[in-house]
Formats: sequence, structure tokens, C-alpha cells
Amino acid sequence: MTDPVLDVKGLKTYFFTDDGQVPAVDGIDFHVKEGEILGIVGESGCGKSVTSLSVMGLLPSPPGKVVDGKILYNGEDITYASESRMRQIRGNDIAMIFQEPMTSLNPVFTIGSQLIEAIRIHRKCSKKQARARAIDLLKLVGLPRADELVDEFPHQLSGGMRQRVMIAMAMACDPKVLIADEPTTALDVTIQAQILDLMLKLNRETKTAIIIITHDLGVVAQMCQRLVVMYAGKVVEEGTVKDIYNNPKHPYTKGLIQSVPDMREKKQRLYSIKGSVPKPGSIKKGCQFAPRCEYVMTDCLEQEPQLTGNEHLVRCLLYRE
Amino acid sequence: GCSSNESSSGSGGSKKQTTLVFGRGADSTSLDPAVVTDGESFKVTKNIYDTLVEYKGQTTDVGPGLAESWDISDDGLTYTFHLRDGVKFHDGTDFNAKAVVFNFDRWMTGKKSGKFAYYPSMFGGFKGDKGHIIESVTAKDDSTVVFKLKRPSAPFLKDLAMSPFAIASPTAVKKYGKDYGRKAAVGTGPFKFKDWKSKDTITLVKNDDYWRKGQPKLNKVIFKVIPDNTARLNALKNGEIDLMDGVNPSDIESLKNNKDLELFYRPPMNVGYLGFNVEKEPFNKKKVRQALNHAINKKALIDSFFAGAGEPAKNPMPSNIAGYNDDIKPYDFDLKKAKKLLAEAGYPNGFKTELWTMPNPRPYMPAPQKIAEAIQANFKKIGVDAKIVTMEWSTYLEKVSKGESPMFLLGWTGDNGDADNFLYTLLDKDAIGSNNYSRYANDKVHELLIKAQSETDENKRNELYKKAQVIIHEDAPWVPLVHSKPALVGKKSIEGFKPHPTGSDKLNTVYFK
Amino acid sequence: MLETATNKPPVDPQIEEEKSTPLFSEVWKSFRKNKLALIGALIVIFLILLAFTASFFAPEGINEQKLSMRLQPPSADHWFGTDDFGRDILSRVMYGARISLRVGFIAVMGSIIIGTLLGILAGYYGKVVDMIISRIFDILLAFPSILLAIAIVAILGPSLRNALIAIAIVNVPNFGRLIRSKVLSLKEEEYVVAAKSIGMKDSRILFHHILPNSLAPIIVQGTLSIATAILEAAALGFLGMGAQAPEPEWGRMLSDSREYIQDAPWTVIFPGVAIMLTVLGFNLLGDGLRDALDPRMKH
Amino acid sequence: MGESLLKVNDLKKHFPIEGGVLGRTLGHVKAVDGVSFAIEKGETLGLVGESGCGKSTTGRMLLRLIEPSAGRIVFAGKDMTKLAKSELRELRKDIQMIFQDPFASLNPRHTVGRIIEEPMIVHKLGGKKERKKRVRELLEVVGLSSYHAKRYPHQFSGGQRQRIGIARALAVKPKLIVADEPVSALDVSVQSQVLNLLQDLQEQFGLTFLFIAHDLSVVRHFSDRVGVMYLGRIVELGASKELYEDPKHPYTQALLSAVPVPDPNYQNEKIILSGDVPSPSNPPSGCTFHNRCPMAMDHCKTKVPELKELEDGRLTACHLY
Amino acid sequence: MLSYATRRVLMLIPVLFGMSLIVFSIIRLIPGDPAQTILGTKATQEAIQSLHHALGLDKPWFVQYVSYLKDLLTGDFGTSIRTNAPISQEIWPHLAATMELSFVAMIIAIFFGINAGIISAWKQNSIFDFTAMVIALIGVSMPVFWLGLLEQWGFSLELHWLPSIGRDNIRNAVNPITHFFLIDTLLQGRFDQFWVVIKHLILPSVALATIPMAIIARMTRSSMLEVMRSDYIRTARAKGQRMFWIVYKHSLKNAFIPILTVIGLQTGLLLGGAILTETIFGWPGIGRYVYNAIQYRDYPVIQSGILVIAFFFVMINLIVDILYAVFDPRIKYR
Ligand SMILES: Nc1ncnc2c1ncn2[C@@H]1O[C@H](COP(=O)(O)OP(=O)(O)OP(=O)(O)O)[C@@H](O)[C@H]1O
Ligand SMILES: Nc1ncnc2c1ncn2[C@@H]1O[C@H](COP(=O)(O)OP(=O)(O)OP(=O)(O)O)[C@@H](O)[C@H]1O
Ligand SMILES: [Mg+2]
Ligand SMILES: [Mg+2]
Ligand code: NI
Repeated sequence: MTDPVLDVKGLKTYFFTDDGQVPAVDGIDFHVKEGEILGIVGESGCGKSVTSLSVMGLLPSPPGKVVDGKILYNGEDITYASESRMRQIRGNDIAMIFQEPMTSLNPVFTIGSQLIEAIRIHRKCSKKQARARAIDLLKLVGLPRADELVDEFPHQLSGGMRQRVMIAMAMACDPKVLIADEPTTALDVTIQAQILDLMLKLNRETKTAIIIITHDLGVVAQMCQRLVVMYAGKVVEEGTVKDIYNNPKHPYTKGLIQSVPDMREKKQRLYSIKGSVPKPGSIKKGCQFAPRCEYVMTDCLEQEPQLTGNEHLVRCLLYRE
Repeated sequence: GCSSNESSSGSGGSKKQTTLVFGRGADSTSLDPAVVTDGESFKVTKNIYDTLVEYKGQTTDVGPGLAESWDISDDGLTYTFHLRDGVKFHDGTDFNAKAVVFNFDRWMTGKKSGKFAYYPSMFGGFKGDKGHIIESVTAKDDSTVVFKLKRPSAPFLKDLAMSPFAIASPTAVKKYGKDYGRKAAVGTGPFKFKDWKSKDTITLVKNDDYWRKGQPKLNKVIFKVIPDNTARLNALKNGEIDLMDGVNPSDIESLKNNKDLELFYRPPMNVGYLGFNVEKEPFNKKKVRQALNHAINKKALIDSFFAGAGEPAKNPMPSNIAGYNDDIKPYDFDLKKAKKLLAEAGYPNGFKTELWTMPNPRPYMPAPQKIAEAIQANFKKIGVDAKIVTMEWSTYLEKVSKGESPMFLLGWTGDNGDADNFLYTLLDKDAIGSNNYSRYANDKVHELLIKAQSETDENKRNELYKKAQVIIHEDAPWVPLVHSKPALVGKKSIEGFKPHPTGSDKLNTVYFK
Repeated sequence: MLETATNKPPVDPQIEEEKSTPLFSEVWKSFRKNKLALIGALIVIFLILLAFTASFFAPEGINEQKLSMRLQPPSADHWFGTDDFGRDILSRVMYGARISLRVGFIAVMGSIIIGTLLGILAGYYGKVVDMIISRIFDILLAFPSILLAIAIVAILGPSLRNALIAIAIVNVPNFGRLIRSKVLSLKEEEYVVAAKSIGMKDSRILFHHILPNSLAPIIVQGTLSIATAILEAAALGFLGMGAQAPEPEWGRMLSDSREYIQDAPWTVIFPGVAIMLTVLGFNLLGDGLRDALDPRMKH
Repeated sequence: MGESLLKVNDLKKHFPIEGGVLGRTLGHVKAVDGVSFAIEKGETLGLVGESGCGKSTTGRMLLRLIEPSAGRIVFAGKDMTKLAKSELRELRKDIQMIFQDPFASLNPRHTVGRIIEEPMIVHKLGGKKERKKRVRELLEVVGLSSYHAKRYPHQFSGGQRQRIGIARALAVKPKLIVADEPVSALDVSVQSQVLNLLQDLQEQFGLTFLFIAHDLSVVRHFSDRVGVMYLGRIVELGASKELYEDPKHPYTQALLSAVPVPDPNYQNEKIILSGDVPSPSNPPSGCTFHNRCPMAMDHCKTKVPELKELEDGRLTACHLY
Repeated sequence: MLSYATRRVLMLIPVLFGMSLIVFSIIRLIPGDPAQTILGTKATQEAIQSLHHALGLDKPWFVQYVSYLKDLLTGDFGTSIRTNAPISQEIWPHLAATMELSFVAMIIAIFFGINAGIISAWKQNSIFDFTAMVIALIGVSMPVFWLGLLEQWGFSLELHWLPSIGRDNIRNAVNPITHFFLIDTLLQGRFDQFWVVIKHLILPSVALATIPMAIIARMTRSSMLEVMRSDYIRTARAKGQRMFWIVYKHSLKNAFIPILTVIGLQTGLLLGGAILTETIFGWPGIGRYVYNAIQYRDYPVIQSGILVIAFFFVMINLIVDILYAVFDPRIKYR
């Protein structure tokens, strides 16, 4: 087996706010190998975005800070790398696309100039060459009229087109890892299908490892090989997509999968997890999911479960050895 | 920018300074003296034009000007002026009797234009008006002009010396028409008009052909508008200007100690007073007016707000004017007496009233608001609670003249140095509605003043005025406050500058050491 | 049986904690953290106290002239020195607080009331009414405010009261526009649509939903406007178009003692400092309130 | 099944686009362009479609929150488009709305109790005491506690707020509820709670729903019949089971295929549509779908297809049939 | 873009028309009589009346307004009642004086304000940020007239470093061409005068610049902070771009629109609001010109002066609006 390109170990990212310390990410482990597509699912506020920003070194700081853990890129520890080293990595080795295509492009610069900038930061080339490359990239992501688009402004493009531009920009320097933070949440289903299709294609062609962050279980099921399920800043389950969908272990994962209506058949009644996602840090002791868990045991309120198992890992006292 | 050495070398290199910058508070309104009424305009026109006769030195005595000499007929109705020969206007045309006649014709027939304000007020109206005293002005020959009057007028010569009656070039007046006085100003005076930057500077240059040989001594005079007194003084201290008027009294003390600057005092020809509206309760009571006369500490007032540059007033006119009654004993500052008088008048606890004051400094009262404040404090001590009211100048005059204010600060600067110009103008019952703001009417006084107008014997005339002053003092329609000696300040190196009581100075004798 | 009963969500722990009137306490919480705003609040409170107690604490009356004691430098007797009438400057500055605060508050209240009325008319009734009112605002705003104020004072005559009226008028368009835009945006808010959808009358929507929710920006703008109103009043006083002698209005005091700046600088310095501190106080307070009241500013 | 509770006939809304020198009308956004449907008492009609296709506009026109440009809305036998303002306010009691954004639809300055009570005050239902009592009842009904009445909206989570919104809608005992994307802002686990709640309420009170959503699975789960909208028109309408299992219109087919199914074992053939949804201000001629339709024929470009009945009440607007 | 601009220009017409009407009626409400002012204490009832007639003040006000408007349309501002001078000639030197002063003040304000704001935002919560913002707060709270007095006292009266009043050396006056003295002196090659003009500009322009500078700094900071939190800045950082470029290129251009708004607003305010500074520094500007005219009830001057100021104010807004489109490509299509 090949070594992972990106390996995150025990990452903890806290926010130090006026209201106290918020453990947005509270010990996360995952890794991704070359050419692999990893999914990270979790509900809003569970720390998905913070994880990805931590990896990129883009946390708003203050108040955010990585307090523990390691981020290894190709074996190199970049957790506390210098800003200049991080600048070399960003865009070049690890690229990122964001949830909101409407606001992620700078409205006052043309598509072309933003793409050219992305290229010229990491590649020595003339403006002309960069422009040619930009047009190629736009074609690569399936945008029509690429040579006109370079001179247009973001507001002249639809959401789906902008997301393609974002992908083109991310792919500009052939990164090894592409982190996509909810890349399709803001898009319509038909457009989502286009974008996902594009990402799959790129993954196949360039062997770029992709981390898809989403809350949509459907997207994960269709796209990913492996899956990390997050809850309240922690990984609660990790494994291959098939394993997890066919045999979810953690009560949260189970509940999540069951509570989604299935388009193919009408369930009489949806399963539902009671309560709502807690604010990070509000549950101080025991399992974060305990207050909502159907299978809660007295131990759960006291003891913090660990991630156990191999290949298919789960963080639940039900599975302790 | 302008340290003093830089500026003095500004125009003349290392040579003697020949440009004088005169700083003043407001711009001229026109350079045609006949149409203006404000002192600021006369300051400039006085240097461009000459009058037939001129005031001598720092007095209001009349001496030759464009007329070398004159004869007066015994009945006092015919004046014959012998004009100076060889005088030329700045535009090169000749000054002669025709020019004089032209000018007088222009004024006396100008009723419709509404422009010539001084003429009718000094000569009793325009041509055809009932009061008009000039019968005719004719040129006997090129250098002789004859004035015929309808009735004798004691101040006639003094009137002719006034700035508004300066002689302008007929050619230029005709040529420029409406624009005369703005685009052009052509007289016979020591300086020629060069240019006028509105609200900023007026520049005059030397008239090389001036009829007083060897004058003027300056090459250039710039009148610079710096509206704010303090700013103007700052400019002087920084050497940006050479001479200025409108000095804050508060600055005088420190100026006295300034070795680079010199103070000049203008001999007083004015009166600043607190007027009562004698038609209004409670000022219709003589005792109240007298009480208030006793309640003001004039000396403290003058020390604090005129920096001593003023004489306490006891009469409505300054002491250097013929007819001044020096025997009058002023109301002394005595609060007890004041209270007693008030009580007698029926106001033992005083009363509430308003004290109106002018919005901006005037020559006779450089800090009217502060004086009002001080008077207010004085009056408070005898229970008179006066609220200070102020408004914009023209409204102020309008309302005061309509009798809307119970008590007001005002003043008067004499035009020609004649007692008539004070007493009749300010306190005669004929002047109610114009300059008799107190609305004071006393038939005795009226009689005396009218008689004096046509009395040509100096001594008899003076006696009449003295009598009138006694009555006025007793009736106390005013509190005469002060005859201010407005201060001017200039560089130590200025020589030959003699401020004139009328408020406008001919700078032909001025030079720099 | 309904399943909802069994499915009842557990009460969130954080809901339990907050007890007191939440909006106020929340605002106070975020305000308290802002040190500058607290300083501002302190200055303002201090000034208000000063204004109310000036007559007790001022060492001397405002108008006690002692011409013999003119222009004394600061000393133990006269901490701020004396002016050209020999009056105690400290006392006058203290009384001045009363004048400035009164001008600030009343003028701003006036503009708020008129501005709100016009703003509501424009925002809620739209169309022609909006056109007319907005254009009037445009026109008024196209004149530099100090010039407009001067013109108004010229009409009414110079006095503190008229300066106050002028300042109020000059500030009306600011509030009018604020309210108008607030009404326009709130009209589209979903909870207002919701109110409409339950069949609520326009007037009720206006008074129960739109106005209360416009309050925060009005308070903020109001506080900041007090600062400008005080500055404007001082400027008018300085030009002789505001408070009249012998009222100890700070701007007036400044212009009255300008001529002494070289010989008796304290006569100029202290009133100026008073103006600056007061305005600063209200600016700080307004800024703080904005940060506390405007959720957009939170980060 | 009884009478139609609501009948909508050829409903249109054209928003003017203003601009130019004097604010002239430059054109129209055809947000809704001829929509007809009926809702029987007690049933749920689902409305799906991509963003901007006119779902919300349709929903809001039913309450006349937006004035229709043309068409008729007959509710309980009364023509709503002809009502005077006061009658309309009266009628709004019978139609209530649940909004998408749980954060924006509650006045932040009012207590929850007041929010729920307000409709009763407006319609003068009961005395003060009764109203308070009913508020408490309603809170219990939607799964909150009666002591929540004193709280303010910001003290609740998204799911709880949505329950408050539902309670408000129920307060006046409406006959029809227009639910505009009631769950799309919610987390997956909370979404199922709210869906279940709505389902329960419908059973309990016999409510009729117009259920608007863009999530096809949710619509399928909740609705008896479903209408699919595209660019302001309904392109297909039918019973949900049949429509999902056998979509007729090419757009419906593409839409359904594009939805990622949360099951890694399920692999469907995705129909990826090209391009974006055209702007409603300038819709394509003829069949508005023709430029993206994989099965477009020549006359699709010119002829507008009618909504025709195919079998057992299924309506489709396509020239293929 | 062009149609946008024309549309904006056309929208000016009713505003300007309304302004002229308001100005006209406002000043007729001002009590006080220009004739009385002109004639002063020497006025008689008769003289006032005939002057009224000569000035046309005895006609009904709307007749006066219509004829005023007619003149305006032909570019004739009328003549000053007081000096009889055509206002169109008088007004320009004053306007130019104020414009020059405002322009220099604005340059100072913009340069220091924007940079202070940017650095404050970039180094948020640093000592620099804190100090700059406290200074800015004091700046907005500063009574200009007081600051002007203190400046004059310190730098001119006590230290004698800079001239205290005026815009050029009175004795060695600039020969006006455009009336912008900085330009005129350069055109004439008078570098000595140029330097003198600069020296005269320093104190008043610094006084005048204080408030706009503070406002611009504050606005820049908050606008930059907002922009720097935005998604596209995160995108730029994710590309690996340097902070310097992110701040000065990506953020500034976006943050510039609200900054532009305050710059426009402040410039407009300076034009008419410079009265106080002009008073203190004896600057022969338009503010004083109008202020004096109000004192003298010189109706035509007040009218035209205020209108010209308002016109420039509106023009500046227009320019700002058009500049928006330069900085924000989205606006053209609105
Ligand atoms: N700047 C910040 N300051 C304080 N807390 C923060 C900040 N940013 C994020 N958090 C906290 O970190 C937690 C995780 O946030 P994150 O954005 O990673 O969630 P997410 O899983 O991406 O959610 P979503 O699906 O809504 O994007 C949140 O609960 C939030 O409260
Ligand atoms: N007030 C309005 N003025 C102009 N156009 C409008 C207005 N409201 C909506 N539109 C336009 O009408 C179209 C339909 O809008 P609508 O909100 O009904 O769509 P929707 O189907 O609800 O979309 P979403 O899923 O995003 O909520 C959109 O193109 C929108 O831009
Ligand atoms: Mg996120
Ligand atoms: Mg919608
Ligand atoms: Ni100089």
C-alpha cells in the first residue's frame, strides 16, 4: 500500500473567544492516498470546515489555533510550518475549493486575471503563457467559450460556472490533494451532478487525491471510496463507504443514514435522532453523542470513548473490547 | 512664509520698502466714492481722488484741496472756488471747472438711480427736492466754479471736504457707465487704481503726476481684506501686512510692548452710546434713564474693552468738536444713587428688559458684545435684569430704528466734524425714524438745533449747541459711553502716517524708514 | 398517541442558562467588553452628572464678573484660569456642559422624530410619496450642513434655541434616510412577510415589527448625531450664530477668547478640550453601541 | 376524496425589470408563467424544481403576498384574486405559511409566546387567557415546552425555531398550509424530526399542504402528488409514486437521475444535463427546456407544449407524448 | 456605462432645480434688507425705496425667481447687490481657492487615512491599530476651528514657521490664471511662489484634513476588515498569494467602494464646510464668500454661491457614482 499524501493525526483546533474556549475540532484523524477520494460527512457545525482550514493553515487567527496533533503532507509535518512554506504548499500541493461559488471569486477582477495569478504564484511563466494555460484550464473543466470567459467578471457567470472556475483554479498547479468543502451544497441538483461528474473525471485523469467535505450522504455514497463521519468535532466512524453504509456501527451514523428519506421508495415514517447538534464544548464529559443516543449507557456519560477497530473504526463504548 | 525680513525685501530687494500693505476688515463695495457709504470704501477712494477742499492735518478744519482758494459772499449764499491749474486725472484728461460741474450734476440728478446716498443727506436732497440747498453749480471759466445756495449752511465747506464728494474724471465716468467704480476709478489723487481682487486685495500704484510735488512717497499700496481682527494682527506680526486698523483692544496692551510694531490712535470723532427707547416703558421715565446712567462703570468698561483707547463720554459728541460743552458734570458711577432713582421712579426691585447689541465690532465700539455683557452685569447689581439680544447688522438697524428695542448699543462716526452732524442727526425730533434711534423729541432742543444750522457766526453757534447739550444731559435719552480712539497698528518703520478722525487716510505722506 | 410526545427534544442546556431579559443583557455583555465604549459611557455619564450638578459644584457662578481679575492664569483659586471678564473658566465650562448636552439631546430628538415620520412615510407608502420625500432629502443633503444651518439661523435670528432648531433640521435627512432604508429592508424580512401572511394590518406591522427593529440603528445614529450636533452648535457659537453672550456655551467661549490665545491661552484651551472630550465621549459610546447592537459587526 | 380545496388556474407572475434613464420597464422576469393545479382537502401537493423556477413565488401568490399578474386562485369556492383587502386579511386565517429560513422568519424582538399569539390577536380569536392557554398547547403540540413561551427566538436552535414557525401557522387553525422549503435549512438529523412532526400534525388535524422543496427525496417522502416546475411552468404533475418510478418528461427524468442516492451499492445511469437553467427574464422559445433536452426535436423550439393528461391523472408538458 | 452616466446626469436636473427653488425661497425668508445694509446708518426711507426699485426687490418673489432662473440658464449669475460686480466673475476665484484647499486637504486625508486604515486592518488589534484608531476617534471629535486656532498659535505665532493667513504672499502676489495657485505658479515658472503657496496651504489643509482623514481611516479599516473576512480573500490565500498583495490588491479594490463614498461625501462637505477654517486662516474661499454675503443680505451672491457649492457637491457625488463602476464591474450592469 502506498503512503498517504496527507495524514492528519489527532488534530485539535480550538477557538479562543470571549466566551471561552471552543473546541471546534477535538482530535481528528484521517488520511488520504494518491488518487483516492475521501469523504468527510457531518452535520453543520461539527468542525468540517475548521478541519480543512487547519490543514491549509488558513484558520482565522486569532481566535483559532491548532492546539494539538499533526498534519503530515508527504511525510512533512506542516502543522506549524512557516507562512512562506505554507504559501508554497497552498495552491501548489494542496488546493481547496469552497462551498460558496458566488462569493469565492473576487468580484472586481476578471476570471482570467484570477486564474493567471494562481498560476504565476507557483509557476514561472510569462503572462501570455499563463493566460494560455488559464484558457486550457477553463476548457478542462468543461466551460464553453473559454477564450471569452477569461476576460469576463465573476458576476457574469452562473453559480455552476463559477464553481467550475474555482475547480480550474484549484487544479491550476496540479495539486496532489484537493480539498472540496461542500462544493455542491449551493448548487442545484442537475448542476451538482455536472460538478461531481467533473471531479470524478479529474480524479481519474490526474490522480489527484480529493477530500470531499459534505453533509449529503448521497454525494458521499456516489463519489467516495472511504468515509469519515464527524460529530461535534470528533471522528465517530471511519471506513470504506461500502462498509459504513452497509453496516453502520456508531448509533449516530446509523441514525443519520436512516433518517434520510429515500427517493426510491417511500418510508412510512422517518427515523429521527432526537435533539439537536450540541454547541462544541457544551458537553464536557463522556461521549458527545450520549444525550441523543438511543443506546446510551451510564458509562457513556462519564467515559470518553476512543476510536477503535482497524479498517472500519468507530468511537463508541458499544464496541469497546 | 513671510518672516518679516522676507516680506520687507519682498518687493524692493535690499532697497527701502516702498510697498505698503494695509490690512483691513472688509472689502470696498465700490471705488466710486459718490455711491458708497461705508468707511472701507472711502479708505481707498480717498487715495485715488481729491476733493475741492480738504481737512487739514488730523483735524476737521478745512483747507485747500483741488481748489486753491475760495470766496464766500457776505450773505453766505455764493461760494466761488479757484481751481488749481495743471492738474490731470489719471486717465490724462484735464481737471477743470467743467469736471466739477459734471460731478455735481451727476449727483444731484441721480435721485432715480437710488445710488447717491450721501449727497441728499448732506445737501438736503436731490435737485428739485424741497430741502435741497444747492441752487446751482456753474463754471465761470476753466478754473473757476461758482456754487449758489438757496439758504446759508454753516457746515457747507466741511461737507465739500467729505470723501463722497471727490471729483472723478468725467471721461471715465461716461466711458464705463455702470461699471464705473468697479472696473475703473479715475481721480486726481496720489495713487492710481491698478486692480481689484474681489474680497481680497485692491492695489493702487503711485501717481507720478500728483499735484503735490514729491508725493506720494510710496510706489504701491495694497489694501488687503482680512476679516478677522485676530487673523489680521497675526498677519501683521508675521510681516505679511504693514499697517492695519481694527485692533482688538485686548491686544493693545501687548502691542505696546512690541518693539517691532507701533500703535497709532485715530483722534475720536465718534460716540458710542447706550440708547433708551424713550417711548417704551420704563424708559419713558427720566428717573429710570438717569438711574441707569449712574449704574454704568464707564471707566472699568473702557479699561477692559477699549484697553484705554477711548475717553469716557458725557456728551453726545466728542470734545474736539466745536460747540462741545465741557461744563457738564457727568453722571457718576454710583449704584446707591441709581437704586434710589429707580425706587423713586417706581422700580425699587428693578425690572426685566432687553439689551440689544450689535453683532460685529464698529469703530466706536470694538467689542459690542462684551460691552453688553459688562453692562448687563452692571445693571444686574441694581436689579435690572437685561437679556442680551443680537442680530445681523441690517436687521438690527432696521428694528432699532422702528423702535422695537427697549435699550440698545449704538454709535456714530461723524462725517464732517460738525456739531450738527452729531446733535441734529442723532437727537433731533426730525431724525426720529432715521438716526434718532432713541426717538427722543424735545422741542427746545429742536429749536436750538435748527437755529444753529443757519447761524454763520461761530461763537453764537457754539453757544446754541452748548445749551442743547445741557438739556440732553438732563433728559438722558442715552448713556453716552465712550469716544473711542480707534487704534491702528503698523510697523515701526512707518513714518508720516497721521490717522484722520474721519476714518479714512490719505497715504501720500507715508513712507518707510 | 402522537409520537411527538415521545420525540420531544431534550431542552438544550444553554437555553436554561440565560434568564434575564436577554436582548438587553446580550447587548450589555458585548458592550462591557469594549473598553473604549466604556470610557465613552463614563465620559457621557460624567457630563450628565456635571450638567445636573453644575450649580452645586461649580466654584463660582457663570456670570460673576471681576474685571480686576481678568485673564488670570490657572491657579489654585481658578483651576482653569479666568477670562476677560474675570469670570472663572472652570465654572463656565461646567455650566457649558449643560448647554451642550441640552443642544445635543434636544436637537437630535427633534431630528429623530421628524426624520422617523418622514422616513416611514417614504419607506412604507413608497411611490410618489417616497419620490417627493427622497428628493427633498437629496436636496437638503446636497447643501453642506454647516452652510444650511447658517442660513437657517440667519432666517430665525442668532440664538441658542434657533441654532438648535437649525441643527435639528439639518440632521433630519440623515434619520429620514436611515429609517426609510430600514423600513424598506425590513419590509422584505421574512418575519414581516410572515406577519403579513397571518393577515396583519399594515399599521400594526409598522408599529410592532418594523419600528422596534429599527430602534437599534436609530439609537446608534442618534448617539453619534449628538456628537455632531454638539460640534455643530459649537461651530455656530464660534461664528456668533449660536448661543449669545453671556451664555457659557463652549464654542462661544472659544470665539470670545480667541483674541487672547497668545496672552492667555488657557481661555482657548479649556473650552476646546471640553468640546473635544464631550464629542469624543459620544462618539465612543455610539461606536460601542453599534458594535453591541449591530450583529453584523460581531465577529 | 372531496372537493378541491384550492384550484389554481393559469397563474402568472411577471416581475417588471426597471432601468434605463427614467426607470422604464425594460422587460419582465417571468417568474411564474402559467401554472395550474388543484389541491384536494387533506392531501399534500409537492412542488419541486431547481432554484429560481418560481416555486416560492407561486406559494406566496396563494396568499396574495405577491399580487399575481394573471390567473385565478379559487380557495374554498372563493376567487381570491378578486377579494378586497379586508376580506383578504380575513381569508389569510385559512391559509398559513411556513417559511424556509428559521432564523429570519421570527421577529428577534418578540418572545416566542408573543409570536405564536400574534395571529390570534390579529384575528381576534378568544380572550387573553384562552390565547395564552392555546399558546402553551401549541408549544406542546410541536414538541416544545410551555415554559419556552417566555424565551426569545435566538435562544433556540434551527429545528426548534422551525417548530415555533409551525406553531404560529397552526395558531389560527388554517385549512391550507403553504410550506416553503420548511426543512432545507435544517441539519439532516433535525430535518427528519420536523418532517415527522408535520406528518403527525397532518394526521392529527387533517391539514392540507402545499409542500415546496428542492430536495426530491423529501418531496417524495412527504407528498401525495408532486408537480415538477421548470422556468415558471409545471412540466409534470402526478401521484408521487408513479412520477418517481416512471418519470415521463425528460427534465423529470434528468432531475431524478441526478440525485445522489445514499447507497453506494446503487448505481444508476446519470443523465447529465448540459448548461445552466436559463434566466426567467429571457426564457427560450417554444418548450423552455428544449436547449438542454437530450430528446429535443425541431418543433420543440417553436411550439409551447401543453400540459396534457397521459394516464391516471398524470399530466406532462412535452411534445414526446 | 455611458447610459448609466447619462441617467445619473439627467437625475441631477430635478435636484438642481429643487435646490435653486429652495435656496431662493430660503434666502427670501432671511430677515434684513440688503438696501438697509448697503446704506447703513445713513439710510433714509426714501433712499431704501429707490434702491429697492433699482435692485428689483420690489417685484413679487416668483417674478424675481423666474427672471433669476432665466439668467441662470444663460450662465448669468446676476450681479452682487453690494458691489455691483457680476457674480460669475467674482465667484470663480473664491471657488478655486476653496477647491485648491479642499483638494490638498483631501490628498492628505486620503493618503494618510487609507494607509492608516489598511495597516490597522491588516494588523488588527496590534498597538498600531489601537493607537491609530484612538487618534482617529480623537480626530473625528476635534472641533476644526479649535484645531485651526491651536495650529496657528503654535506654528505661526509662536514658532513663526508658517504663515498664518492667506494663500500667497500679499506683496508678491500670484498672478492668477486659473486661480489654482499651485498650477498658476508652475505655469509661470515661479517656483519661489510655488513654495510660498505650499507653505500657506499647510496649516489650513491639515486642519481641514483632520476629520476626513479620521473618517477615512475608520471606514477603510472596517471595510478592509469586512473584505478580509470574505470568501474570495480566503480563496486568494488558498492560492498561496502573499499577504501584501492580498491586502493592497485584492482587498483594497473591493474595500474601496465604501471608502470612495466617504471620500466623495467628505470632499463635498469640505467645499462648503470650510467656512470655519477659512475664517481662521483668512482664506478667500467660497465658504466665507457666501457667509459674508449672508451677513450683508446680498441675495444674488448667497443664491449663486450656495447653488454653486451644491452643484459641486452633486457633481462630486456623480463622479463618485461613476467611479464606483470603475472599481466594481458589477455596477455597470445594474
Ligand atoms: N471564527 C470562529 N470563532 C469561534 N468559533 C468558531 C469560528 N469558526 C468556527 N467556529 C466554531 O467551530 C465549529 C465548527 O465550525 P465549522 O465551520 O467547521 O463547521 P462545519 O462543519 O463546516 O459546518 P457547516 O456545515 O455549517 O459548514 C462551529 O461550531 C463554530 O461555532
Ligand atoms: N420581487 C421580485 N422582483 C423581481 N424578480 C423576482 C422577485 N422575486 C422573485 N423574482 C425572480 O423570480 C424567479 C422565481 O423566484 P422564486 O423565488 O419563486 O424561485 P424559487 O423556485 O422559490 O427558488 P429557490 O429554490 O431559490 O427558493 C427568480 O428568477 C427570481 O429572481
Ligand atoms: Mg462548513
Ligand atoms: Mg424559494
Ligand atoms: Ni507669506
